[in-house]
Amino acid sequence: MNELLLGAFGALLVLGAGATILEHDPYKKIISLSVLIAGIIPFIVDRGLLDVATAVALIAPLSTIFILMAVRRATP
Amino acid sequence: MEDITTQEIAILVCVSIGVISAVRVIAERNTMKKLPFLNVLSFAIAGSLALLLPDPLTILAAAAYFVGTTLESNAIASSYAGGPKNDE
Amino acid sequence: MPGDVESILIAAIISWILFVSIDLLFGLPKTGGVSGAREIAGEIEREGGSLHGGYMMGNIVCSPDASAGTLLAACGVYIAGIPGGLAAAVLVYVGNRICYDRGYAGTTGALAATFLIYGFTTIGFSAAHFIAGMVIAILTIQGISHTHASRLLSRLWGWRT
Amino acid sequence: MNPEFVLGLFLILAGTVSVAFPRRKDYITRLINLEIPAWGLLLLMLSYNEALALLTFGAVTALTVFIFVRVIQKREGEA
Repeated sequence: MNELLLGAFGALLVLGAGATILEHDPYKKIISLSVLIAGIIPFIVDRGLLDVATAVALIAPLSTIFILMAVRRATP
Repeated sequence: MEDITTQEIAILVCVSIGVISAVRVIAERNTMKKLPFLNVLSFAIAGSLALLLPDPLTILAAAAYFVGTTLESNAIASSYAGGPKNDE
Repeated sequence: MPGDVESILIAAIISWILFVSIDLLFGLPKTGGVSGAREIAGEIEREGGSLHGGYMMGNIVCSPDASAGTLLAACGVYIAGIPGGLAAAVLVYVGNRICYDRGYAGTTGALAATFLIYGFTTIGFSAAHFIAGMVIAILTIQGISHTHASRLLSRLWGWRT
Repeated sequence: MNPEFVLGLFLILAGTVSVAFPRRKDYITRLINLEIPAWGLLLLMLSYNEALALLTFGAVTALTVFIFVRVIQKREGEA
């Protein structure tokens, strides 16, 4: 991975983290969290850990759906 | 800029579109209209995953990432629209 | 043989035509499949867009359809040739079943794109061109202007019916 | 000092501060912010190439979130 790609994926990561911290609405926070995950997955693939990348990519939506259960209860 | 290979120019296109769509996801104020930009971002990331490391397992990882993020968007949209009770 | 930039643009146009025609053929703009897709369509219509194009954009967001099939088939052909494309079609079918969809549009798109892209690789294109082209094509549908894209898709849907 | 290490440290610091002092002081905001240091720790483990630790940590994070959600629902049901 050269420096340009590294900067791009790092920018996705920092943007997602900042937006997740700064948003107020829970739905917008979850959408920003998924931008953060989009920045993390390429780092795992670049290391060559493809099985880990598959497992993480399938587990991340599960935890989002668990959070959505709480959000739906809190904001009817 | 000496000779750029085809793989490098393709991954540059994918990554730059991903960064642009991420900025637009953050900048959009309407929650439902964020989701199409998020879809563009996941397309760009899935494409750049396949271009980053050409290996037979990479296609499994890219498909898993794409399906996962689509499922996440589906859950967010359905939950925002009022939960699965008025689905069908 | 054209250069890289021209090849990516040509591939973008080809994959745009491919996935839009397959989506129109399977009637994605007819109605929203899940309630989330209907909500997105309603939101796009409230901003001045068109309802049927909004349904199609909502369906693309909420389940892997022909556009996802085209992208993953391009990835599969880039990595492993024809068998990779067929594996991508199977994965798209599984993903469709996960997302409560029947899965015909995505699987058909993946199979059609596999053979089309393999055909184009024999005349000088690379499958990497098609990956970048597909990302550009989905950017023109979902990422530039929702209002104009939904009006365009609605006009195409009006021609089909 | 590879880039994964630096980015992971950044995520852990920013996420921990945001969990401790959230913008809106309710359960949901803290629960969503708690995901950020979890991903930062995953990135930190990635910089040491620990595949098994990554797999286990990813699975346990989802389980932890599920348990937190159940606890929050129980507390709000009582209140």
